[in-house]
Amino acid sequence: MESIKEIEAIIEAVLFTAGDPVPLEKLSDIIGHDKKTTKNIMTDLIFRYKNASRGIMIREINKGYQFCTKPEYNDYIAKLGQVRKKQGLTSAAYEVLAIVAYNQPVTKAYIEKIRGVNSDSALSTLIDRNLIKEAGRDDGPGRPKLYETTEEFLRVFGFASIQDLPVIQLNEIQEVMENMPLD
Amino acid sequence: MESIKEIEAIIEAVLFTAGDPVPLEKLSDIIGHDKKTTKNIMTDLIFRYKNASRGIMIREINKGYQFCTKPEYNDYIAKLGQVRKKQGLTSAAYEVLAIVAYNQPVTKAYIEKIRGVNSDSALSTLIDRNLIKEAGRDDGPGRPKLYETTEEFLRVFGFASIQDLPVIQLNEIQEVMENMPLD
Amino acid sequence: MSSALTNAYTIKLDNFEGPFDLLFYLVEKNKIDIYDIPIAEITDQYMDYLDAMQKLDLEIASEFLVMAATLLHIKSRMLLPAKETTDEEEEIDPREELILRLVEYKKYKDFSEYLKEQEKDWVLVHYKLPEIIPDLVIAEELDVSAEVLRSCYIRVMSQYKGRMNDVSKKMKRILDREKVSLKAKIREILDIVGRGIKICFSKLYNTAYKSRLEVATGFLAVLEVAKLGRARVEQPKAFGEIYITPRKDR
Repeated sequence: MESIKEIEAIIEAVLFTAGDPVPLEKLSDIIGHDKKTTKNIMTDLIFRYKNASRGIMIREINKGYQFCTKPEYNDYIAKLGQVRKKQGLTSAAYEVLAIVAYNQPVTKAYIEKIRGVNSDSALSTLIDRNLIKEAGRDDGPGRPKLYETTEEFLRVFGFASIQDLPVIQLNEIQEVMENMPLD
Repeated sequence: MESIKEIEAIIEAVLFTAGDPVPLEKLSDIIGHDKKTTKNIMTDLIFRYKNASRGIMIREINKGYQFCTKPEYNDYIAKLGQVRKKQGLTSAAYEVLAIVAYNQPVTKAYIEKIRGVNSDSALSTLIDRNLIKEAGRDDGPGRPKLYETTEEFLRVFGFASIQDLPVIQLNEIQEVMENMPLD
Repeated sequence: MSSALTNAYTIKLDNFEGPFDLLFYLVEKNKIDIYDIPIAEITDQYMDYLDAMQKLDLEIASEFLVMAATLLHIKSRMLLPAKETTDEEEEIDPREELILRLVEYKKYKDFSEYLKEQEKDWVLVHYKLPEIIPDLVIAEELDVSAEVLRSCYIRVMSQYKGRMNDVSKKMKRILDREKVSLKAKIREILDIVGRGIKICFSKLYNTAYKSRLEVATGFLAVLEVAKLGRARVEQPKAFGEIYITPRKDR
């Protein structure tokens, strides 16, 4: 008969490999002790893993046992993930941002009317980057979502408020237009 | 700064989650110590896991670290009923694997020169089993494909790295082989 | 003959991996020093094996036949008396290349046995599947400026206005084309009178089915055609019907 230390090592090996919860019944079968004894061993083990300076602990789930990491180490574990850098803004995203900034709150339909192209992906990029956000719904037919710029937008561009946006004279738009070939 | 016990708990949590070998570099990044210190911590940990009455141990694979169960608990783990039995390799596949392991990266022509027999099917079995993989192309005429062993090879055969392979004397042979035309 | 066959059957009719595998088996079976192979004996045994295979109708891979030829060649060279050699040219043992290749092969064969042993130990060790770890996304600080935003807005609005303008220009062009042209009306009337048809103005241009502009232009065209002397225009009653008669003499 194995010593208690040996049994605990077996349990560690078994729970480690299983990944999923191992039912009490199965575990007692594997270590060759009755369910009551196994439960006592597990209760003791759960307590000891919890209090020892260990990275993993045992969770009791649905009359089974499973290893999991202790929540306090989540930040370290997160570093295992692939590090992905968010790209800068595409010119499409810049355009949508400019339209939202100067016309907020504004619907997607308005943005697309100005740009003449579908702007879904640019919009979601901007929301993802926390530069614009939803701002309720328009009263018009279909009650479309409205978008406005965020605090992050002000921070990134260095504006104190939306009133800080650089002024655009109507004739500026005209001028550019006159210099543009029309067909 | 974390205590050594705390660091060890972090390492346990990280290695547990990763499943695959965690490169030394990544680990030292996560715990915030230089590579040398991390290596020392790991060497110590490997020793202590091995000698403590624990079900799992740490393996060094390809300059990374990975948890695995201790071999003596195989019978208990088998009772979980989730370990798939892998089909053994043919003698031909073992031979090809031996030749690749010692000469990597290596072409099929070289392997066949040593074995004196076509090795296509053994090669493809080994690739299927993820024990060898393509490793670019040789500069020679026809730019033939090169093969090398994988991390899985190290894992399955218990090597820490390719440098860990037992030394076999090939010097005298090498010369002869080099002077032989590879037709 | 019978001894050859007997010998052949003492060889396990196994699947040898290749000619080296078979040769190697013969060397081991005969407890021969690999560096001093009795080539005649080994060649005979090798041939016996191929013979046995043939009798059993087993397919013999070409590699085995190539090795057979090599062995026979070496055997014949061994039988020849050694040529007189110059001082520089040392006598080369005809077996050398074969032996070295066999030794080389043996080393990998040994290592593959070692791999099998290692595998037996390490198959007892188990791993845990990796957990799914979400990507750590680091947002780069955006390189933006108010000025870029401003010029971007000017550009996108200008393009929009340009597009709108473009649309209204097209509309104008379509309307222009729709406009009733006096020349076209004159041509229309000349065409009718040219065919010598007398016609009432009201049949040609009537506000019931033509626009006012068209009727007015049509009237001007009729006057123009009369001025040209191609038709006579009569209106017997004030506000009455206008008759257009072709003038053939012209």
